[in-house]
Amino acid sequence: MGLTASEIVERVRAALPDDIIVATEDDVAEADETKKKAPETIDPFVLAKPESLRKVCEWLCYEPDLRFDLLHCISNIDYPDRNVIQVIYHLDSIRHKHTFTVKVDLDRADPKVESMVPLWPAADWHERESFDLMGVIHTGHPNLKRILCADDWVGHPLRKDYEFPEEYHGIPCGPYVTEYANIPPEHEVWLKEFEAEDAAKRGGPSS
Amino acid sequence: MSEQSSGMRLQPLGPSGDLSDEELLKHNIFITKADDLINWARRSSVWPMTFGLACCAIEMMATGASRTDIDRFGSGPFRATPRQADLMIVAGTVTHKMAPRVKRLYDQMPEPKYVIAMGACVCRGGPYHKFGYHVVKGVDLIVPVDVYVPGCPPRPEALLEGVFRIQDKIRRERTLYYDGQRRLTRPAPNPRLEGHAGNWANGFDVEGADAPKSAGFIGWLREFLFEGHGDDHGHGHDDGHGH
Amino acid sequence: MLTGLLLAAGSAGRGLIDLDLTSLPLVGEMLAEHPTIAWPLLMLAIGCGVVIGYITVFSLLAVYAERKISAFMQSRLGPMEVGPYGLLQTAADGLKLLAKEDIIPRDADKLLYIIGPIFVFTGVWLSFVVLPYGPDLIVADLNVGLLFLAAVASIEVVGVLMAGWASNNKWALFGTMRMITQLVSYEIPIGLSFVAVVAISGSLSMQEITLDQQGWFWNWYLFRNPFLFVGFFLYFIASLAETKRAPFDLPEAESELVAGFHTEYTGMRFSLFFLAEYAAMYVVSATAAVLFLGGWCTGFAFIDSWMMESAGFQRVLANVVGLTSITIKAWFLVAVMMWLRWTLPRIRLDQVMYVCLKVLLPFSFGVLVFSTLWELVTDGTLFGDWWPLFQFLISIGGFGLLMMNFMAKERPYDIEADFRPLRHSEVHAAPDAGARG
Amino acid sequence: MIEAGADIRTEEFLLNMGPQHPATHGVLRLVVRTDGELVLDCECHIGYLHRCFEKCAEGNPYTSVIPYTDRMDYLAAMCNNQSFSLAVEKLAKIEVTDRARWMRMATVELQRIASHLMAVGTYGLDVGAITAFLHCFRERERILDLFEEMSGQRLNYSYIVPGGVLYDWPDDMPKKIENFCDQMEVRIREYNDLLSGNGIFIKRTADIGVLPADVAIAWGCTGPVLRGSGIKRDLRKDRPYEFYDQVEFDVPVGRGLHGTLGDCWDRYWVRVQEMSESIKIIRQSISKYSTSTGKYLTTPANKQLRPPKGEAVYHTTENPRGELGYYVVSDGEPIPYRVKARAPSFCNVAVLPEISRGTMVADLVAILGSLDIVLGEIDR
Repeated sequence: MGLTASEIVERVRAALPDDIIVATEDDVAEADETKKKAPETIDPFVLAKPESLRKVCEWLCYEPDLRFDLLHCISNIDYPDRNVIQVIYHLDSIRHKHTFTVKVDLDRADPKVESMVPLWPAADWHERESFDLMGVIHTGHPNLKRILCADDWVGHPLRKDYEFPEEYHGIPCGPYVTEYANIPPEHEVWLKEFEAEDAAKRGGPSS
Repeated sequence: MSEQSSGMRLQPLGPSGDLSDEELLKHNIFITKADDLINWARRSSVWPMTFGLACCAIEMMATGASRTDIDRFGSGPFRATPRQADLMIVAGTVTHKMAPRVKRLYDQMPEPKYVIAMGACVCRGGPYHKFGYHVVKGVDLIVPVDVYVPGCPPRPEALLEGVFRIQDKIRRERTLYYDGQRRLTRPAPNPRLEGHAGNWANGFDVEGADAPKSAGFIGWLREFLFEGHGDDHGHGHDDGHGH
Repeated sequence: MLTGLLLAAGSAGRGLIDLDLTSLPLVGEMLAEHPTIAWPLLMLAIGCGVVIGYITVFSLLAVYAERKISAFMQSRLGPMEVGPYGLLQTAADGLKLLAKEDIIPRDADKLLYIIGPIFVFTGVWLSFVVLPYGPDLIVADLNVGLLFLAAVASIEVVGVLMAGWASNNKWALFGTMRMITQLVSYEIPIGLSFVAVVAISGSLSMQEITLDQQGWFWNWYLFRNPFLFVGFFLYFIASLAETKRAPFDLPEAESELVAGFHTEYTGMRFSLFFLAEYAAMYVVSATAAVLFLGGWCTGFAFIDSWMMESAGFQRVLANVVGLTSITIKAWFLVAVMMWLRWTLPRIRLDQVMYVCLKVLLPFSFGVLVFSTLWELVTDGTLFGDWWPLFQFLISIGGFGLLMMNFMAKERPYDIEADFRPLRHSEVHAAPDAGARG
Repeated sequence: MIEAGADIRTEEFLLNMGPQHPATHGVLRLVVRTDGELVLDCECHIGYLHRCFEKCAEGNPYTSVIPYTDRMDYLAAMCNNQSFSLAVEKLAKIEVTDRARWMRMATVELQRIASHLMAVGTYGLDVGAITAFLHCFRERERILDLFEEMSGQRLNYSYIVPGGVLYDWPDDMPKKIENFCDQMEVRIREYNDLLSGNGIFIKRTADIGVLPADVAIAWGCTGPVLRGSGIKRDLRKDRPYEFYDQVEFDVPVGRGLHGTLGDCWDRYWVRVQEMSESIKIIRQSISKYSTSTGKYLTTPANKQLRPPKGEAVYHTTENPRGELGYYVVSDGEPIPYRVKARAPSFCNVAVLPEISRGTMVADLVAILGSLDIVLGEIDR
């Protein structure tokens, strides 16, 4: 096993003190009150400044004894109460077998962050998904368009204030299609007719 | 519906028609037998289309595999092209992105065609009914469904039963015989779609579907048998086709 | 019934049974007025009818057999419910296809779209004309029979080209491209195999080629010399490609091209392709039987001589025996084709061409040259009358040695020794009985 | 790689493969630019099965998210259950008994075999060997029988829940699993005879779709796809969860036996070997299970879990298709605040355009089959 996450946090704090906002519990106490949230004790992480995310990631990617060569996942969380969209980069190192998390808080009204595609090609689809479902704009992405939803889909579904569509291209959708279709009477007649015929064929009333 | 398709409509061969009772009897004895033969052939070889969308597709494959061998009932050849398929087993969740393709594939199939809605998602949205913004809540909003097979996913036996129900449906069909009632048993139009207008899902054009313009041999035979017996009679509210 | 029809056709053609057709007014008049034209025309009509019936019945049976064989290989049952043991399954399929809607795509080239399948079917259908089924059972014993066979096989290519192009479908176009590449290329090794046989028989007539192989089975061209023995396998492989059977089923590779060149075809038009495919299987198998396996000869000298000498009713019986003989041989080869189809993966287009141009072609040339040389050197009677038997043994022995060498070398890898992670002792007698079922 | 002749003027051809195509394993759509049979470029279009897993997970209690995880990778539902359960257990600090852990391990490895059987079988189907597919399915049905006995379901089990497993095993279950293992070992040899050792199969797969290790890592490939490129990475070894550190098994990697390292055959062969390894793990788990004690479930099945506020957990497990990660964020409510799934196939299929350029259309199908994708988890 490589380094533990706490050790990596220390390394990052030492190397890039100006580029990270909050990393540990102590930092949280000092951090800006608006961005404060309960500390996460299970997975240590660093919270990078949006403008220096690329720098942090590059450092993590190329530092010889860290060498995070595998971008595992890009997650994102919508915090409407804090007016923040958080983008989370889960990094992994195949070489050193350790794992780490980098977070970045973006403004909810204009969530823009630099694309990580030049560092990890794997970021391509993850960032498209992040744009599609959460509306995060990854600047510099070569092909930032919807990936999961249909191309003319409206809205970013994973935002907490997403409104379900009423209708999409003439198909009623959403959870409110609750009136069950009235089965036409002739359909029932047909059904009964058929059951009688079937029963007669099998020699007795159907059980 | 349209003016062109009305020419294919058949006059009911009843007392109101042009034929006398004896002629009618003569016609219909032959026609009924021919219908039975055609129906036997159709229900004995219901070729499904490989239309696996999600989890249910695995159970659809299992239905074709060794244990529940669907080939026993003549439905073995899963055709990849809609042109050669009789039955569309919509197996898996239909999403809004997929919906136009489902509709198109259905349109590409030749008559007579049948649809099995396999699985809860296809029937009604299934587990994604409440929060699935991208999920079509039932494939019957897109294509007319003949048989619904519930389950998540349904067991292969359940799908087999669905195919049997399709066969039962075919057994009751009347291709050549016409008594003023229904001929092909198409599903009724879906009331859930009322009030929703769209560019490709606004109701079903099943009006001309049971008497297609070029119905091959059968179309020719029907034309031959009922040549000159009046025009459209398929608009009646009792045949279960139109709105 | 089928046998009877064939018999009637063949015998009538030979003038064995004196059909009194003059009682039919129209035909009688025609025969009386134009005897030289009308009789052959009538015979042709009967022959065509019989051939169509034969193709249809054969195809229905072959499809049924294919579905059953595949089912058994896959531990399934196959068609069971339509008719006893599913025997009526393919009849139902055919009738259903007949009753389906006939779609011609809007953007298709209508004329070509319609005549494509007809061309394909015609190509195969014409091949039946020159196939001999018995001493007298042949629709037309052309003296260029083999050439005719090779020629009409090419009609199929044209039909497929029409069908695939006219469909205006990209998959169909892909299938057509593959089909044409494959068919045109594989005609060369097939033609060379024909020539190798013709060089020995000295005749292009199918009937004469058959008659040349009378007597014991070591007189068959398969065992005529060791090179023709190889030639048979070359022909068989090439014929697999010619009929687009696995592993050469690229034109209709379902997992790659949705349904290949007949993607857009529905109903009866599709079933014409279907019929043609199975009929082509029979044609190439029967041709292989004629060229290498003695055709309608039984392989037993006394039966063959009786067949040739018999007359009257016995002659009819002899024709039945001949028909049975060639049918068994052809069906055996068809069954092998099905067996291969459900065992082997499909090869790629460049590999198809590789097999044709770099393997089959040089080998076919080799077969042609060396079997001719062998024939010149030995002159057919090196050790007197028993020479054919010696040749038979040489062929079998040579092939056996070759196969042993091949098996020793070409074993892909030793799963047990090298790569299998489990030790041998762990695979002790496992209760395997329950796994079936 | 084959190059088109420069002197022949050809026209490019845009081929739309899917979303309904027999080779795309579901509803993947590939827009392929071809020159004759050569693939010049291809582009993946996904989302035709976007079933809004993450939105559904935000609306359901923790235990009710389990059924949605089933439907993500529907060929390996047990593994998905396990992965999510482990994440929630870590989040809510739930203890699981040894016995339940051994049960989980055995079921998950059975599921891995079932999933690989499907992968191997459909791969045979892709290259045209139909019989192998049905033989694989026959064995898969036997595993499904075992699962049905455990959980009552055939495909989407929802069997592994936070706190253990949902139902206890019947008494004869260990014996049945042992029997299955005995048979499976023989069957693997049968598949090797039928498919792995088949000359045509090797010709179709060896040297095709070569995925170099650095490309695989850069594109985030994991699981058999990464191991097929020769990298010995398996989370069961590298970051052991459950009791994987207490069992003995090997991590098979591609060795380029029939061609270049990282070709389709290597990926296929890794899966075949992993089946054998899984049998080893199952045997050990079963023997440990028989001697272990404890309840099969520590929390009541319908209990509403309330993990502490503000905690987030990213837990990864080794799925049959690669590394499945769940990022679960709690805000102290009984329903998760956010669940993000890192689907292995999602990353694996992204590499397809990279490795399919310059191959033929038939190879494209073979490459896609060797990546073994499940659209349920790609689109979620």
